[in-house]
Amino acid sequence: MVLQAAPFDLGAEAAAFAAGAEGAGAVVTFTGVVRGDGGMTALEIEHYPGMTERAMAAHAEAARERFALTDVLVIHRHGRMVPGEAIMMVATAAPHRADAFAAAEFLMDWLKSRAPFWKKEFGPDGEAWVEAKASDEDALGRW
Amino acid sequence: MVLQAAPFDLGAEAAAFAAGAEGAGAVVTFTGVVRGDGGMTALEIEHYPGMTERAMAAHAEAARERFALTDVLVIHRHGRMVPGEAIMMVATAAPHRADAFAAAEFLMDWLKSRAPFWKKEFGPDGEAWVEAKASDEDALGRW
Amino acid sequence: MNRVHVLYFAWVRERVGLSREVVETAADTVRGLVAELAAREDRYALAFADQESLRVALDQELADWDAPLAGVREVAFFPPMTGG
Amino acid sequence: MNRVHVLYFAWVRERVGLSREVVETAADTVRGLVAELAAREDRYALAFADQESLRVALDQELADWDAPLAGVREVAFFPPMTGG
Repeated sequence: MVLQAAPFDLGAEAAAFAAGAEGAGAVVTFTGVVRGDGGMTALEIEHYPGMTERAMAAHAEAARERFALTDVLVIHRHGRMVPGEAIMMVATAAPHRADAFAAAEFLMDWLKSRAPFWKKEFGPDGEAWVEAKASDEDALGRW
Repeated sequence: MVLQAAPFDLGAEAAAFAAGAEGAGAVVTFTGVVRGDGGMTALEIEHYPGMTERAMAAHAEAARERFALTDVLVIHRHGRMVPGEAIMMVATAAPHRADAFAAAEFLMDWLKSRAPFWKKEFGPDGEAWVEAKASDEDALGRW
Repeated sequence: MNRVHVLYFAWVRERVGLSREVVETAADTVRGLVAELAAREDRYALAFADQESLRVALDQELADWDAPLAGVREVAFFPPMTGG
Repeated sequence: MNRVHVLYFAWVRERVGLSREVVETAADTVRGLVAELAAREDRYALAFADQESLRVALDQELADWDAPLAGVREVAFFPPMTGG
């Protein structure tokens, strides 16, 4: 579980994760990238120091308990970033692909709806906090 | 769509794919790694030159038609490999994560059950062709 | 009276104009604390006007408006999360 | 008579002892071709003994046992795929 302001190297993280995933068979990664929709020029992510780390660690643990995983990684950035930059990444390793996929989706549905992060977008019309989407909350309901 | 005997660099492929996925928002990768279960020492993958490439390209195209993707990549190896080596990789990029995940799973379910590849395992008891699993065929039924 | 650290995030922080403060409260529940804060000044009233859009955490665990404040040291108010 | 290239993969290849061969056939369908091949020698009979476990492709497209051979240039026999 990593929470940092600095950019991370998706390729290096994916390679290191897979290399460490002894006997995994299946490795899934999800990477969220800042989109420049509607002329958005930057994104700021605010977090709750302490709570965010604990919540992330607790959910990585929940994924381990729920799915047959050999390893799990969650990286999330905070602070300012621009379109094209990676915001976050989850990686899961499992003996079987169904577990690796399901655990990655489970972690993402949670990160999108319940993780203590708030996004603000900066664009041609100024700045605005991103509103929570009902679809993200609905996605969590399937678990 | 890449079919090759040589190993590939998961990290470099993932990084290059994500870098090229303009406006994607969501990038999913799946990597299949050779497991050393039951003392298996090597794996040989046979393919049908011509048909395999065409089938892979057709299914990557089917994934593009079925899901809202900005990009898709399928890499599959053939020939001999040992535990710990990556066998194959799919990567999908989409504006929204649901499409990226679903397309990656769709491609994997197809690769496991219908792609023209045959696996032979080498271990302490000699060599044996891997039998198709009903669960892989069942997985395809959900699409 | 109970002394709690109150934290604000995202637009709650911007409306209140503070990241955190120490509050002496007579309230027994989150709902009571919110009523006290909202009664202070317009910026607080504005921040707490739309309670449907607010979430609360007590000592870094999500809670609801009727949760008791007894023994709580840290109360955080924020909009629904939009991480990832 | 029809001239087709017949390809064998995985354990079908190992049992027949060949990767590919050119076959002159009088068969109209895959089923007829399989009957001709199986009648040739024991190694062919063994390769085609368990037809439930065999798949066929005509000109690199999956087909079934009743598919016609007219115009077909390449017939491939193999077990169910186990790729990935």
